[in-house]
Order: sequence, then structure tokens, then C-alpha cells
Amino acid sequence: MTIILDVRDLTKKFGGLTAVNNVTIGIEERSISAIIGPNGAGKTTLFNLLTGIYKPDSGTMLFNGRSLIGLRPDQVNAAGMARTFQSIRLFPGMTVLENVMVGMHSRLNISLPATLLRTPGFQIQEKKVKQKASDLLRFVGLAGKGDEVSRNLPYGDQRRIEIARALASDPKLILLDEPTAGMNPQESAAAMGLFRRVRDELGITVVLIEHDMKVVMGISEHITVLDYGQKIAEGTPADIRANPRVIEAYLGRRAAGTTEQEVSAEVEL
Amino acid sequence: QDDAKVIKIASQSPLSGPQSILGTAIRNGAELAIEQLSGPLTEMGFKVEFVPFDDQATPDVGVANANNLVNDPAILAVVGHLNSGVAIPSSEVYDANNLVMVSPANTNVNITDRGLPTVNRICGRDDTQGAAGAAFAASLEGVESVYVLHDTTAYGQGVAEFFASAAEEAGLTVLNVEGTTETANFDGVIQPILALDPDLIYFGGLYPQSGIFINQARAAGYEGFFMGPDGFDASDFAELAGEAGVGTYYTTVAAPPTFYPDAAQFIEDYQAKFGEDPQPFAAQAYDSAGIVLAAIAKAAEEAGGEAPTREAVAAAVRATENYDGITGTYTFDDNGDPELATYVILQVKSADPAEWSSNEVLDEFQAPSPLYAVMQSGEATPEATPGS
Amino acid sequence: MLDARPTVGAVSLRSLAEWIYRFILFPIGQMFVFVVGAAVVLTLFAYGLALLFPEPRPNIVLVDQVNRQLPGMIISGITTGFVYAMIALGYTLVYGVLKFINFAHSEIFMVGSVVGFEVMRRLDDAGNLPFWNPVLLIMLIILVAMLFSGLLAVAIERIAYRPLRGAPRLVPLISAIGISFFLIDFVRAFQAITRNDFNLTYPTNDLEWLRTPVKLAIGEGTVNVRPTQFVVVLGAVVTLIALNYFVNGTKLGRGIRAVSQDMTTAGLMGINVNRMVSLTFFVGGSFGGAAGALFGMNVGTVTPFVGFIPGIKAFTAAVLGGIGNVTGALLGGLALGMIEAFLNGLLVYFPALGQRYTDVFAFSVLILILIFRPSGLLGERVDEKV
Amino acid sequence: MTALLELQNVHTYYGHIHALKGVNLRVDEGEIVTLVGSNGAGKSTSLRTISGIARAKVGHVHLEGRDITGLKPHEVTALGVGHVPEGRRIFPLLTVWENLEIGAWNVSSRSVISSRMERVFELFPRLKERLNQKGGTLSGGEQQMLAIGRALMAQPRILLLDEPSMGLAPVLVEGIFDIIKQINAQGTTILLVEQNALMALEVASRGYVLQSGSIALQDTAHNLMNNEMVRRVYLGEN
Amino acid sequence: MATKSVSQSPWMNVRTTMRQPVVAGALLVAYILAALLILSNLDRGSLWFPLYSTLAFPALVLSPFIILASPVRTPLKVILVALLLFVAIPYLGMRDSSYLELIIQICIFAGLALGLNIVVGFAGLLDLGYIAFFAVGAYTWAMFTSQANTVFNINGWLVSGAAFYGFIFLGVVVAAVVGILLGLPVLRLRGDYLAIVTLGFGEMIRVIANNLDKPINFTNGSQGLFDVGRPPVPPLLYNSVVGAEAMLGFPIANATPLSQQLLFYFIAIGIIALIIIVARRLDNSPIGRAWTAIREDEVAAIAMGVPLVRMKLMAFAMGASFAGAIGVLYGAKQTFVSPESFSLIQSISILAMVIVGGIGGIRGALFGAVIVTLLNLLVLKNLSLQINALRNVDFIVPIINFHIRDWPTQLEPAKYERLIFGLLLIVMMIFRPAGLLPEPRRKMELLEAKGEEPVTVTAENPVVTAQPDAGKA
Ligand SMILES: Nc1ncnc2c1ncn2[C@@H]1O[C@H](COP(=O)(O)OP(=O)(O)OP(=O)(O)O)[C@@H](O)[C@H]1O
Ligand SMILES: Nc1ncnc2c1ncn2[C@@H]1O[C@H](COP(=O)(O)OP(=O)(O)OP(=O)(O)O)[C@@H](O)[C@H]1O
Ligand SMILES: [Mg+2]
Ligand SMILES: [Mg+2]
Repeated sequence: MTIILDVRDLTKKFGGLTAVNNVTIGIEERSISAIIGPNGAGKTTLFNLLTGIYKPDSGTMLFNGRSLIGLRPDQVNAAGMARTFQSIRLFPGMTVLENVMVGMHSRLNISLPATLLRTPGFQIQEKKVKQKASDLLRFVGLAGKGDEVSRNLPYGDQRRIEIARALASDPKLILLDEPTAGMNPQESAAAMGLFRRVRDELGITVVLIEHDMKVVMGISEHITVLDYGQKIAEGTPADIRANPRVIEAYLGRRAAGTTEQEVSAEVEL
Repeated sequence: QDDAKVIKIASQSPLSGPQSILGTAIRNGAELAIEQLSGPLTEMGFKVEFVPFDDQATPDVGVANANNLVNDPAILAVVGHLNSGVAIPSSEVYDANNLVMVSPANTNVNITDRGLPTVNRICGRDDTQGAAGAAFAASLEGVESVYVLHDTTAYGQGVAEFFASAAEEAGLTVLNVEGTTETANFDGVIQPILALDPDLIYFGGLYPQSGIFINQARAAGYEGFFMGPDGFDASDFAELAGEAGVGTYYTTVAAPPTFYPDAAQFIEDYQAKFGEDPQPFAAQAYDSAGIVLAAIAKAAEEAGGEAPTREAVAAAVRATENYDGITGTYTFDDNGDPELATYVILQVKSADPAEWSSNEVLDEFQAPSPLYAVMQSGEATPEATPGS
Repeated sequence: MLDARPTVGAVSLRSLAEWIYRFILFPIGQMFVFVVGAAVVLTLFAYGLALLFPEPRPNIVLVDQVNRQLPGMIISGITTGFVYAMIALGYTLVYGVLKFINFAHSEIFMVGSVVGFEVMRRLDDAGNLPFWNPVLLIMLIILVAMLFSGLLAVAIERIAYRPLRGAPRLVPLISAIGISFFLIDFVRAFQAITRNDFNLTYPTNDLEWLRTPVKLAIGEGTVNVRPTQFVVVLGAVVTLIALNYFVNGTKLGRGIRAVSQDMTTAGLMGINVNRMVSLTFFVGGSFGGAAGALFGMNVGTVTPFVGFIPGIKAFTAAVLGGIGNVTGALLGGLALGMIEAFLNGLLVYFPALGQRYTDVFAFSVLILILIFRPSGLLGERVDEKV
Repeated sequence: MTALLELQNVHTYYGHIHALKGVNLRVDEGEIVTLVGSNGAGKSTSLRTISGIARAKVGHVHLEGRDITGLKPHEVTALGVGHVPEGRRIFPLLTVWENLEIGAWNVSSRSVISSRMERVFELFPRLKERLNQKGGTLSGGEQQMLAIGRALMAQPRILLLDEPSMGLAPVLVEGIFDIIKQINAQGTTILLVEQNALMALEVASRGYVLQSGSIALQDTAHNLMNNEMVRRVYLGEN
Repeated sequence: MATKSVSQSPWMNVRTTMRQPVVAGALLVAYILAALLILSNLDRGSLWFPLYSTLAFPALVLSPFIILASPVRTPLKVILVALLLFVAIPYLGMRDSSYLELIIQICIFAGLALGLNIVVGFAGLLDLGYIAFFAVGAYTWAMFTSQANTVFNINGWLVSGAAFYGFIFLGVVVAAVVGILLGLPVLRLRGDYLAIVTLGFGEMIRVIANNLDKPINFTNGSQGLFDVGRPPVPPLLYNSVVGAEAMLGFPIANATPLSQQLLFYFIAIGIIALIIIVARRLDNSPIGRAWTAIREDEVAAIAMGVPLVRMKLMAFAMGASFAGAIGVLYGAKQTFVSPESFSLIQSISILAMVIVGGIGGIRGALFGAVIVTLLNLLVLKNLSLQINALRNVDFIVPIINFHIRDWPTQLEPAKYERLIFGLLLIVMMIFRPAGLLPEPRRKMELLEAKGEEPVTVTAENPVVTAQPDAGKA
């Protein structure tokens, strides 16, 4: 198996606070991994570092063998890493379809003359873009909602749009920040199915941050646990569930207990 | 009355904005003239109406107004403007439509130097005015260095630069020629002046700015002379400059009405009609409108009592000879400048605005327009010779 | 009330001392540091320039000129700077709470300066101006101007901004411009009708103490300081301290800050949001008014058009300091005032440039600063949390 | 007996979106009542309508028999309704202490404020340690504590809690529900909105199920937990 | 829920009939003809002329918007608009060239509003110095053609008016380059910080234009460049004007200035048509979508692969280039270019046009430009003229028996045009906050914003912050 994302000794400080502290993570290609940890552990910050929104203070990040240090977010996106946000950040006034079309920006040939002259090449591209956007919407289960203004859709649907928009740039890896937050169990189960299909059908590596243990334990092959910016554990779901440090800092006794039964039910799905 | 043929005369000047005091004076002066001097036309069966426009001291508005008023065939002449920057583009429109303009206030040389047949003025020119000021400054005891300041407008900068170059020729040291758009707090302008310590400060600009400047410069410790162009000439200057303004010298091409013996009646009528003293250019606007009315009457006579064409009016205005106005006697040269313009040098005597008319006349002379000078002497040195 | 400290308990001597430190000594110290800092930096710059261009014009030795001008430039920079700072506060407060540029604030400032004139004029007309105690007179003028401008700002918010809350950000900007046009011409009309003139000169002729400059002997020569310059600086310092206390030390100030961070939630806490917004406008407006009155006293003559330039400058100052930040407005105002004074003083000696380029250079400095500190000098440099 | 809080046929709109379509709901003194439902069902909107952030176009909200429909949020708060909004919404640039003080906006007596603050610190000792820290720099769990504590400062008679466990680490979720029980035991009535229906029904006495803007089901918590549909959809069982 | 009662009132019948395309088309034609006839037959000497022209002229100028909104079919719309632009308006211009002048001014502002709309409306960048690019265009042309430019004049570098069309293109290029040069350093700034920097830039350009008469005289400083060149009138146009005048039996007015004005008019609508096409094509393209995305959420946009600075630069340069082209036209039309025409107030009024019309929409920007320019240059002016005319005939207002002549001069309406303009701006914003012709998308945003949005604290969205904690210091 090849390592698609190789993060070593990554550190990010905010003033006196070290939000991410010497974190080393390797993500295997075509895997589904999770990053968990208490609130404020630095999970989202790690995503922000990877996608160029923050600049790391030290450490290296190799994506597909290429360093991500110093890249702007749009360059990271062009390099094949896409993301969603913890608090939904759609373009609220644009339609669902337009949102997804914007996601393709880094894959398009943007030429001012061609745009102004409406060259045949431009028109073909536009047609393809629309087609692909509708395909993606169908893929995430939003067929037929393309013309609605995105802010008017319910929360769960907005999460799906975000995923479709991230998928639009043909990424090799997708980062999902609490994609099922605020969903009820039925909805989360459906979302888990979607994540699996992203990996299985599109061949995209999935990394997600989640607090819902049913989702985390049910879907990920590999889990990394952060606490106070540091990696405190990593391994398979079974390892993590049993790790006393993780139980102490994050899971709590009850959650560690209950999830076990529920996950077994889940796996049969 | 309804069947009377209507003739309209328009005015263009800033009626709103910081310069509206002067602009309103032009408007009012013209209105008074039309009320009082249209007798000959009324007798011929015409009804003369007055149409004031606000050019907002802005070229675009002036041009838009100009385009509007050229389309009213009843309008046969324009009295205006105040600002040369507005007058120049607007007069292009007048000229394209043969509409005559008589300016009571535009001293910029480019107004008439373009040689347009429809553009005239009854005031003097900045080149002569600047030179006259410089010659006077050079003659002052103890003045060796001057600091020239202007308001960066076409008018202020124009006259200030003529002053500066003439001062240099007259042997004065010109320490600096500087522009400022400041209108209230001149601290920053004053500091380097104090450090350079000129004997005289010349301010090319209008009194709302220069009055405050002089007030503040004195308070900051400047002890030399102040001097300026006709833009200083308003009783409000005394109010704004206060005690600091006393002793200030200024040149003018449009002396205050009180300066002219013939204007006494005008002042009285003006006060009666508008409830205030005539501000600068009111009397000149009165005369400008008077010239226009006389020309229209002449052209109408030539047209056999019919309303004259604009071309005829323009030609009649340009042909004006020895028009006897309240501010002087006017004959136009071929460029539309008055052949002889009066230039006066005065000194502020009191900080009381009511005493403005008692400002002392230090010198007065008539200088020919450049064209007239050439005509007269046959040589090309349109140099004003102050102290005739 | 000494509710600024989180500890719960009786008011002790120690807490009083702490209060004095926090709300009086510290702000004064801060202003002092800003003023001295700006002066030192700019003085070094001036001498650096003199080293680079010893004789920018024939017969002019720049070092000598700088020596002569230095005290004057600094004093003028401080006075202008404090006025800018006080106006900038109005922009910053409103921006902080409603997130839009209150373009009408320059006219609120103008109204303050006109009201200051009216107060003095009326006293003068009644003939008792010379009998007023200087301190009381200045306080009266400032207070009336503050009250008037503050209420005006509240009224403007009520009429022209509140109905637009929730509209796109640019919409209130346009109604602010409308208000601005309206106020200028309204004041002009009012003055033209009542006084037949709108160049309004503060009647200081009878006030000997206000007209006699103080001569300070500094270095080679003497510098004349106008008493009004003292008044401006003193008045500004006092009002700025009061504002600092109000925003940071009182319950109402806390309410304003809460509203500025999250209006909806502030409402849930029992805060009457509209009242807080009105209060913000009142405070911001009254500072504009006070600045107007001080400005008027300092320059002597005001017009309905007097607000435009200081308004733009103060807005620039607010951005320079970091808009939304109260201390930033102070620093920005002082910095801009000082930079202008020095540019005005030095550009004169460079023949191809001159003072006409002061604004060009001042704006270039602003752009430079913003390139390196995109949120302004003191703006919180938040990497946006996503 | 009049209910402490009662919604009668409430319809609420956002622009053209019809979010609540005739909600009827009642909460009696001393109860914990929970409101469950999927995304966009209108749970938050119900709470927002009660506290006056959203406005009922049709229908009425009564507090102890008094009609509070259409009152402004600050007026509703003054009547004893506390609302912990979705997503915590603490004031990020105010300190913890200032946030709590804001919570007691309508209280002027210093001694009352300090005694209430002490009570909050008893519930959340963590907050006392962070007194001078800016709210925005707290961790998610601490922010949730602060949001609840802030609402308690007004000593509301009824506390509206909107998804207090959302986005919290599992270990914190337990703690939050313990605290809800504790607050209720001290005499505060609670209307609890939760995605985590299982835990919500465990602490609540009664519950409502909201489906696309109207009440689909209402019963005791115990019965709801055994309801087939609830088990499938909201408890995640097959 | 109140459902609309389907009453069969006579009015409803009329409405249904009017919605029939044929009827609507006929009504439109009748409407335009009526406005045209009234306008071209108004007697300037008549007492109520200002009032009538204030009513009839806007009716004519606004008719394209009515045509576009009408239920007639697209080809007919095109024909109607074309007839209006190429027949009705030139005809009116021959009758009274001041209307033509007004229309050219409207076109100039419409072009500017369309350009600014790309920057502010599409990309969400608040530019308060937009007029600077207009100035760049105007000076580009004026410097090379004005006799007053001593450098080029003396060195024989002046170009002839025939170069005008090339210079329009040059104006586009120069303005775009200036836009990029300014944009590069400042476009990373957010929101209102950009506003102040662009405002400063606008002032800088003006100051530089005012002072670039020294050391080398490029701009003639405050005196302005006069005698600016004009494109030569094609003989065809001139002959048609003469022919049309003869045919229509007009007294042959000044055919030369008229054909010159007509030329400018045609160039202006040409430029505007081009700008509209460009703006529409941009809007419906990946570029336009990227701009919308940036406007709605910069962070999300860049994370989705939209290169922020490059896209913003593109918006800035596009907007600037339109202003540059219009500037060249303006310089030639005005024949006088001075710094006074490029003040901050101008930038602000263009912004006002965009917002009053409805930000983000092409129709809105055009409509705003028409309305604001009409207000400024026609309605308010005519109001003053009307009162003046009534004063001249000593009109007495019936019922209250008020002599207009007694109206004090201090209150002359001509002096208070800006006051009224200000009031109108406020009223328009309060009653139509989304603009007079809002973009559907923007209108929706507004509706929903009423549902109280959370305020997120970000760098571009700061809040009142306290002093650094003094207690700890
Ligand atoms: N822009 C920033 N400025 C200052 N501090 C920040 C910033 N972004 C994050 N932090 C801090 O860094 C720490 C880690 O935050 P992060 O958002 O990565 O946590 P998280 O693990 O995603 O938590 P949660 O599960 O609650 O989302 C927190 O203490 C947070 O307050
Ligand atoms: N500010 C708003 N503007 C427009 N529509 C809104 C707004 N807030 C909520 N809605 C819509 O109203 C409906 C009800 O939303 P509400 O927030 O009450 O749902 P909820 O049950 O709280 O869901 P969640 O579990 O996602 O919090 C949804 O369709 C939602 O999209
Ligand atoms: Mg996170
Ligand atoms: Mg909710």
C-alpha cells in the first residue's frame, strides 16, 4: 500500500497555544481514516494546515510525494486534496448546481478570450461541467435539487452539497470535518454509506473528523487520536476503543461501552 | 402681455456649495440688471426673462446646463461663470451654438485666448493682475523674499504663477510656489513658511480659504506681509481674517461697488431687493447683463424689431464700444477682453466687515489687454505697467 | 461603580488604585507612548531625509529647516491627530456594531463644529461672552456640541439605518451618503437664512486668553502655541479616557461589545439591542460633535462643508489603526496626523513634489502598512477560524 | 392548571419557507421535556419562536397563561425564559466573567449577581479557572458550559436548550446530561432539543417528535423510547 | 394564509388583455410614440415646459426597460429597442439637441455603472476610487490631442482625431494595466479596507493629474487640457443629418455639432452594448461563478480551488478597462479634461447608481444610472427652472393664494438640488433596499437576511474590541 499523505512533526502555534504539536500521520491510499480527539485537540487545525489555510510553524507535509508547504489553498485543491468544513460553508446565494460547478474551478481551462468569444471549446467545457455537476449531485443523493438556492435546503442536504462540491475537483483525497454533526442516527447511517461509496466507486481516499463513535468505529480502517495537539494513540477501531488513555481523555466510560454493541449491529448493514 | 415676444438671458454660476456666495452675487446682479435695464427692449414689445442656472462649480454640470440652455431658442445670452474651469468647457458649447457669453469674473487667460467669437469678459486678466501684484510687492519696503501659495484651482494657481514669475523678474526671491486644498486647518501649511520666513506671502485663491489661512498664520507667529488677488475682495474676508487680515494687500480687477461712484444707486437697489450687501462680482454681473441687454436691443433694432438671431447678438456684444457701466467703461477687443481693464491695489484697513468699503486704494491703473496693447504699440509686449 | 473587576467583594483601597491605574493612568500612558513613539520615528525619518538630501534646493540646508520646524510639526501633528482620533472613534464604534461605514459621520462632526459656533455666537450676541470662565465656557461648548451631535446621530440611525438592518452591506452606505448630502445643504440653508452667510467664524475677539499665543522657546527660536491647541489636546485626552472607561469599564459598554459580537444572542441575554445600537450612535456621534467643537475653536472658522476632509482622514485613521478597535482609532489618528504634519513640513523642499503630494504620500504609507498588516496597526490579526 | 409554557398552533416562516406548520406543545413547571426530530424539522425554530428571535405568523405562545407572541427577545428573557442557542454562541471577545455578567443583564444588585455566579461555578468549576480568558479561545466543551452558565445567570424559570451535546466529545456529552438533570433538580424547568434522542429521552419525563414543522408524536419519554418509529429513526435501531 | 381572491373586476380584465403580446406590443408602440411626439413638440417658451419635459423625457428614456419587461416576444423587443435607439432618439436629438446631450451623459454613466457593477456587484469588491480609471482613459486621449499639452504639442506628437477608435482600445489597455498595478498590492485586503485604499487611490490619481504640469507638462495641471480632439464625423452621417433635416422640414439647424453629437451617441451605445455583452458572458461562465463564490465566502472559494487574487485582479481590470474606454469617449465629447471632473463625489454617485438600481444585475446598473442621472441633470434642474418660470410670470398658487414671487431667494430650489437628491437616496433605499430593479438572487438574500443571521467574528467582520487588557499589563 502506498502512503498518499505523509505528515511529519507538524506544529502550529497560536500565540502561546500549541494547537498542533509535532504530529506525524501517514494516510494510506484508498483508505478511510478518522481523526478523533476532545474538543480543541487540534483536529480542525490540522485540516487547515493541510489545505493551506494556515501556515505550519514547522514540520513537513507530503501529498503524493509533493510538499504542501507554502501552497495556497487553491493550489492544494488543484494538487488533489479537497475538503468540507466543520461549520457548513456553502455559497449560500448560489444554486446547488452552481456550488458544485465552482468546485471544479481548478480543473477548468479558464481563458478570458474564450469566455468572451464563447468559443466552441468553451461551450463544450460548460456543457461538460454542467453534466458532471448533475452526476455528482445524483451520486450524493440530491438528484433534481440542482436549481434550488443552497441556503434554502435542510442541513443534511447542505452537508451533501459540500461533499459533492469537494468531489467536483476530482480529488485523490477528501477531508471531511464532522460530516455527520447534527444528523440523527438514520441520517448518519446513510452518510456512512455515502463515504464508503466515495472510496469504493470513485477511488478517493477519505479522512474524516467525527465525534459520533458509531460513525467513527463503523467506517474507519485507521484512527488517529489527538489530545492537546499531540497524537496520543493510533490504530484500528478495536485498538482505540480499548486504549485506556483514549477512554480517559475522550471516550468516557459509557461511550466506550455502548459503542461496542452498537457497532456490531452496524457492521451487518 | 401674453403675446409679447420673450427674450431670455441666462446666468450660470455656483448657487450651491462653498462658493455659492459669489455665485449668488453673479446671479443677483444679473437679475437686477434685467429688471432695471430692459426698458428699451420692453418698449420694442419684448418681454425679458431671467433664467439662473446652478453650475455647482463643476465642469460636468456646467456643460450639461450649457447644453440645456442652448436649446431654448429664446435664450440669447449667458452671464457667467465664476470658475474658469467651468467656463472653458461650457463656452465650447455656447460657441458651437453661437450663444454669446459675457463673464463678470473669469480672469483666467485661456477664457479669451482661445479666440472664440462668442466669449467675452469685462474683468481683467490673471497675467496682468499677477504682474501688477508682483510689481507692487517689489516696491514694498523690506520685501525681498516671497512665498507663493495657491488653491490648486485653475484660477488660483493661474494667478499665483503669473505673480511668481513676475516677482522673480522683478528681482524678488521666490522661496516656493505651493498649492494646498486645505480649507480649515492650515497648521501643516504654515510650519515650513515659518521656517523659511518670507517677507511676504502671496495667496492665489478665494477669501474663504485665504481669510482663514491669514488668521491662522498670524496666530502661529508669522509677521510679514500678506498679499492676494481679487479673490480676497469680499467683506467676509475681514470677518474671516480678523485682526490678522488688517494690512493685507490685494489686487483686484473688480473693485467693490463702493469703489465706483456710479454704483451708489446699485448698492441701494441691491440691498432693497436681496436684503444683503452686494458681494463681489454682483456689480460686474450687473454690467455684464447690461452690455448684453444693450447689444440685444441694438441687434433687435437692426432686425427691424424682430427677435435678433444669436449670431447678431454675439456680433453686437463683441462690437460693444464704450459701454458706460457702473464699474467702468467697456470696449471689447477681438478676443473678447476689455481693451482697457482697471486694476486696483488696495489694503485692508479694518477687521470690521462693515468697514470693508473703506479699504484704502493704494494704486489704480488701466492696463490694455494683450491684443489691444499690440494694436496700440505695434509691438508684442503685453506687459502691464503699474503705477501709470 | 467599580464593576470592572471580576472579583466579588467589597471595594478596597487596592481595587481603587487598580481602577485608577486601569482607567486613567494606563490610557494616558498609552497615549503618551503613541505620541512619543510617532514623534521619534518621524523625527528620525526627517533627519534621515536631511542626510540623504542635504541641499534639496539651492541655498536651503535641510537640516537647518528641520531643526527650525521640528517643534511646530510635532505640535501641529498632535493637535490634528487628536481630532482625527476623536472622529475615527465614531467610525470605529459604529463599524464594530453594525459593520458598515457611517459615511454621515463626517457631517455629524460638522454639525458639532457648527453647534459650537452657535453657542459662542449666542453668548456673544447676548454680550456676556467675555465674562465666562474659560474652563466653564469650553466645557459648555463641548457638552452642547456632544449632546446635539449625539442626538443627531441617534436620529439618523433611527430614520435611515434601522429600517435597513439585514439589507446587503452596501445599502446603508448609500443612505448614509444621502444623509450626508442632506445635512450639508440643510445646515447651509439654515445658516444662509438666519445669518445670510455660512462661513461661521467663532467670535473670539473678546476672549483675550484664547487669542494670545503662548511662546515656547525651543532650540533656535520660539514656537507659538495657540491656546486652542492646548484645548484640543486636553479635551481630546479627557474625552478619550472617558470613552475608554465607558466601553471597557461599564455595564453599558459591555452591552455594546456584546451586541457588536452577536446581536441575536445579545437579545437572548435580555439586552435591548436597538437601545444599545442607539447608545452606540449617541456615543460615537457625541465624540464626533466634541471633535467638531474643538476643531472649530482651533481653526476659528467652519462651514457646512468642513466635515468632508477630516471625515475622510479620520476614516483612513480608523482603518490604519484597525477598524473596530478603539485603541487602534486613537493610534491611527495620531499616526496620520503626525505623518501629515511631517510630510507637509518636508515636501515643500523638494521642487518636483511639494505639499500637494502630501495626501499621495500619506495614502501610500497607508497602503504600505496595510500590505504588511492587513488588519491595520492594532486590528486583531485573526487567521479566520474555519 | 395553566402550563408554564404553551404553544398553540404556531406557524413560523423564514421568508417564503414555512418552517413551523402548526406546532402545539406544552411544558409544565418542573418538567424536562424533550423535542426530537430530524434535521430541518423545526426544533430550533420552535425555540426561536418562543424566545422571540423568530416570529409566529399564526398562533400563540403563552408563558403561564400570558400571551408572549411577538415580544422582542429581551422582553421574553425578562419574563424568565432562558435560551441556550444552537452552536453555543458565546461572545468570543468577552472574557468568561464578562460573558456571565452579560447573562445577568437585567439584574442590578451586585450581591445577587455574585451569588448566582457562585452557583454557576458550583456546577462548572472549570469556568472559575478560566475567568479572565476570552470566550473565543475556550474549547468546545468549555464553551458549552459557559453558554449554559450564562443562561443560568438570569435565573430563568424555564431553560430552552438547543442541542447542547452537538459537536462535543463523547466524554463531555455525559457530563452535559448530568448537569441538565442537576439544574432541573434545583428547580428549573427545561425544554431540551436534541439529536441525541437516546440520552435526551433518558433524562426527560415527556417528549415530542417534530416532523417537517409539525408535531408527529407526543408521549412520555418511556413510551417514546419504546415506540417503533422512534427506535428506528431517532435511536438508530433496525 | 390569505389566498389572492380571484375577482373578475374590470381592472383584472384590462390586465389580462394587456398581457396579450399583440395588445402589449401595440400599447408599447403607442406609448413610445406619444412620449416622442410630446417631447419633440414641446414649446420651450411655454410656461410649463420644464414640468412637461420632466414627465415626458424619462418616460421615453425608460421605455427600453418597459419593453424588456413586457410580455411581447423577443424579436419584437429587439425591433422596438432598435427603433427607439436608432430612429426615435436621433429624431428627438434633431428637434432638441439638449436631450441628445442628456442621453449621452446617461450613456457615459451607464457604462461606468456597468463597469463598477462587475467589481462591486459581481466580485463584491467595494471600490470607492473607480473614477480614477475613468480619468486615466480621459487623460490618455486628451494628452495626445490637446493643444494645451506643451510636451506633445511642441514635439509634434499630437495625434489627429481619426486615431480616436484606436485610443478607445488604448484606453482599455492603459486602464486595465493601471487597475492591475493597483490591484496587485491591495487586493489581498478584505472588505472595507479595500474601500479606503481605493478611495485613496482615486484621490491620488486626481492629485497627480492636478500636478503633472511640473516638472514636465503632461496634464496641464489645474488649468486642464482644453481643445481636446474629436473623432471626425463620417461624411455619411453628416449627409444623412442634412438630408434628414431637409426631409423632415426642419429649419436646418447646426448640422455640424448635431452630427458630432450623434456620432458620440452612436459610439456610446456601441460601447455600452459591448459592455453588456461582455458582462453577460462573464456572468454566465466559470469566471462569473468564481466571482460570485468569492463574494459569498472567500475562504470556501479559495479552498475549492478558486485563485482569489487572480480572480479579483481580473474583476478589477475588467471594471477598470470599461471605465478607460468610457473615459476616452468622455474626453472627446467634453473637449476639456480637468482634475475637477474626477472627484470622490463622482465615484460615490456611480456607486449610488449601481446600488439604487439593484446591485449585481446588469439591468439594475443600467436602470440606476438612468434614474440617478435623470434626477441630477433633468428632474432637479427642471424643478428649479419651473419655479423660476412661474416666478417670472408671477404665478399664484391657487387655493392658498401664494405668490411664487414671494418665495425667498435663499430658498431657491436651484440651491438645494443636492439636498433633495440626498433625501431621495434615503427614501429609495428605505423602500427598495434591494434596489429598484433587483437581481432575483440578491432579492432573495435580502428576504432571508431578515431572519436575523448570526454575526461571525472574522478579520473582515471585526467587532468593537477592548483595549489590550490593562489589568494584566
Ligand atoms: N485562528 C485561531 N486563532 C487562535 N486560536 C485558534 C485558531 N484556530 C484554532 N485555535 C485554537 O486551537 C485549538 C484547536 O482548535 P481546533 O479547531 O483545531 O479544535 P478541534 O480539535 O477541531 O475541536 P472541535 O472538536 O471542538 O472542533 C483550540 O484551542 C482553538 O481555540
Ligand atoms: N435563517 C433561516 N433562513 C431560512 N431558512 C431557515 C433559517 N433557519 C432555518 N431555516 C429553515 O427552516 C426549517 C427548520 O429549521 P430548524 O433550524 O428549526 O431545524 P432543526 O429542527 O433545528 O434542525 P437541525 O437539527 O438541523 O438543527 C429548515 O428547513 C431550515 O432550512
Ligand atoms: Mg473542529
Ligand atoms: Mg436546530
